[in-house]
Amino acid sequence: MAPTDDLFADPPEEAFLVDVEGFEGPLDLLLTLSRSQKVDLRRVSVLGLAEQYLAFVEKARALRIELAADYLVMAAWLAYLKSRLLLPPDPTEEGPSAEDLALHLAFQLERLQAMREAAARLMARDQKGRDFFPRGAPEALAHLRTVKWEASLLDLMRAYARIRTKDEFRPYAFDRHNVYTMEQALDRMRGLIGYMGAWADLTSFLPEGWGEDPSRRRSAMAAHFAAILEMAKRGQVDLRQGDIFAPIYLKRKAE
Amino acid sequence: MKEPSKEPIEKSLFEAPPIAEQERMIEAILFAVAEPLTMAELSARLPEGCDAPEAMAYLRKRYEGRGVQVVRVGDAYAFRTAPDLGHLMRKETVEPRKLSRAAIETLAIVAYHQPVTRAEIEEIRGVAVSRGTVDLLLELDWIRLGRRRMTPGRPVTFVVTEAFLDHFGLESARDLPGVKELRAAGLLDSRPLPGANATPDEDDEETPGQTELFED
Amino acid sequence: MKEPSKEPIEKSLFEAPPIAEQERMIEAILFAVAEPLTMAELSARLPEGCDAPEAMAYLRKRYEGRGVQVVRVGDAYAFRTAPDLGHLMRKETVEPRKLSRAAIETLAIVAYHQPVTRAEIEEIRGVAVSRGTVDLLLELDWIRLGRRRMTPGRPVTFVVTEAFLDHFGLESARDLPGVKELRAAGLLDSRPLPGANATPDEDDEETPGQTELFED
Repeated sequence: MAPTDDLFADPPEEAFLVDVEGFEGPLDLLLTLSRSQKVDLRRVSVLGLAEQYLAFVEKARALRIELAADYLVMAAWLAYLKSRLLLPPDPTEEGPSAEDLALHLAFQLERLQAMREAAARLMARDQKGRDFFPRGAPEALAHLRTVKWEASLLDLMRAYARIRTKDEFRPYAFDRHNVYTMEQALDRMRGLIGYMGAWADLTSFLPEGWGEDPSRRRSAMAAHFAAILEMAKRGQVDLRQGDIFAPIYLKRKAE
Repeated sequence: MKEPSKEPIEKSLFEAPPIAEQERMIEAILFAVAEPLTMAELSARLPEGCDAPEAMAYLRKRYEGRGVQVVRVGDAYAFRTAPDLGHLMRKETVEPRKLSRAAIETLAIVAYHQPVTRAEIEEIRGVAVSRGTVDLLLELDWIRLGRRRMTPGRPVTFVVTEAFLDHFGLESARDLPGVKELRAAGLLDSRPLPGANATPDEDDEETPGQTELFED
Repeated sequence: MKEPSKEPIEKSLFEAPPIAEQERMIEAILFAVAEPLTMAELSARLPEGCDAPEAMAYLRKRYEGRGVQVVRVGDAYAFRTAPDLGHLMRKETVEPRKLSRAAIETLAIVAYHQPVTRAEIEEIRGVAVSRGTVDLLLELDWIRLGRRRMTPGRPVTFVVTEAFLDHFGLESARDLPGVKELRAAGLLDSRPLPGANATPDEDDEETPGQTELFED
C-alpha cells in the first residue's frame, strides 16, 4: 500500500532518495532497508543494516537532500553501534553490550513490522457500515428519569418557621424604640389638651417622628387612642367619628 | 403478485440463491435500510432471479408473534417493534428526591413574602441564593417571575405559581399559616440551638421519644 | 453469568413472564437501537424477575445463521447484519474515512498494546505521533484516555473503545487478529532500550496493564 514497498525487489537508490518523504521516520527506513537483506527479520545483520543506513545518509548528503533531525540522530547512533560491533568488546566500558543494542534494534524492527501487519489485518476485518450494518431506522429507547421533588406543606411551613425562628432568636429585650406606651400618650395629651379649641383629628396629635414609619405610627396611634379613651372616660374630652375607620376627632370638653 | 421474472435466458445464466438465502437477504436489507422498502426496491437489491415476494412471505411468517414484525407501510415494508412491546422502549423511572434545604427555604420565603426579589430572599435567609436553587424552583414551575420592582436596578421579583398552590393544596398563598399559627402548631420552635443554621432538618421535628413515653 | 435474581418473596409477588416472552422482549429492545446494550441495560427494561442472560442465550441461538445476528461487543449486545450480506447494502455503505498510515498504525498499536502512552507509541513507530492523529482517533471514538500511568510524569494512556470493537466486529480486544501469537512472540512487550541512554521518556518501565488485558 505504501509506494515505498515496491521499491525493494531491487532498490534503485535514486528512487529511495526521492521517496525519503514517504518514510515514516528512521525506524521505517531501517525496516525498509532490512527487507533488502531478504532474510527473516530475526536474522537481519544489524551491522549490515547500519552500513546501509549510513550509506543512505551519505548519499542524501551528497545530493544535498536535507534529512530531518531524527534521521541524523539515528545515523549517529548507528555509527556508534557499528564501531562498537566492529571493535573487540572493551571490558572497562559500562552499560549494555553492542550485541544487546543490536538485538534491541532488531526487536524494534520486528515489533514495528508486526504492528504493521496487525494494522493491515485489523483494517481487513469486516467493518461496520461497510460489511455489516446496524439497524437503519433505530428507535429511541427513551429513559425518562423523572425526579419527583418531594416537599410537603409541612416541610414548607417548617422551613419558614426555621427562618423566622432564626431571626427571633436573640436575648429577650423589649423593643422600646418602636413602641409608644399609653402612659406616654396620656402624659402627652394632658399637656396638649389645654391648647385645644375646635374639633381636631387625632392623627394631628401624633408626636414628631412617629407618623411615617408604619409600625411606629401604629404603636403611637394605638397609644394615643387608648389615652383619649381614658380621658373621655374621665370627662376631659369629647370624641367623634363619622364612620367606621373614619378619622377620629376630639375636642376639649366644655366645662 | 409475483414479479414478472427475468427472461428465461438470463435466469439460466444467473442461478438465483435458494429461497432461504433470499429470505436472509431481505431480512438484512430491511433491517439495515432506514426507510421502508417497496417490493420493487427490494428486488432491485437482490441478485438476479430472486423472488422477493416469496422471500418476503417467508420472512413475514418467520417474524409472526416475535418481538419485532415485518409490517406493511403503504406499499413498502419495514421492521417494527411488536405493538404490545412498545412500552419497553419507554422506560420511566420516577426518583423521589427531597428538596434541598436551600430550595425549600427559598420557596417558603417566596410563598410568604411574594413578590420578593432575590436580594430580599438572601436578606431573609441570611445566605446567598444559588442560581441552581432558583432555577430548580422555576423548572418545577413552583415559582415564576413577577413584576419588576420599581426600585433602582428594577430587580425581578418572584411569586408562587398555580402549580405551587396545587402541589401544596392551597387555595392561595394567603392561606399559609402565619408565624403565630406556626408557633401555636408547634412548628416554630422558639428555642433553637445556637447556630440553628447548622442543625440538620431532623432537629426541627418533634422528638418522638417523649410523646411515645406518655402515649398509651 | 446469571444475574442474581430477586429474593424469592419478591419473585412470587411479581410473576416474571415466560422465558419465550422475555426473549421477545429483549429481541424488541435490541432490535430497536443501533448501539450495543449491556445486560444491565436490558435487564433494567425488562419486568421484575426476568432472566436477561437466559433470554439472550435463546435469542442468539434463534438468530444464528440468519440475515441479522446478535453480536457481542465488549459487555454489550447488538443486532448486526450478517457480514456476508454486506454487498446488498451498497447504498447504505458509508465511505470509510480515509485514514493515514500513521493513524492506522497508531490505532493498531493502541489496540494491541493498551493501555499505552504516547511515548510508547512513538517508541514502537520510531517517529513522533502527531497531535492530529491522536485527535482523529479520539474524534472517531475509537480510542479514549485510560488511566494515567503511575510513573514519573504520570503520562496519560490510551485504550480502545467499545465503538472500536463495534466497528471492527470484535467481542473484545482479546479477539484482535493474531494477538495470541504476537504476545507469545514477545512482540507486545514494552522492552526499553538497554542501558542508560534509553528513550527520553522514562515511562516505559514495566507496564503491567497491557498483559493483564489479554490474560484470561
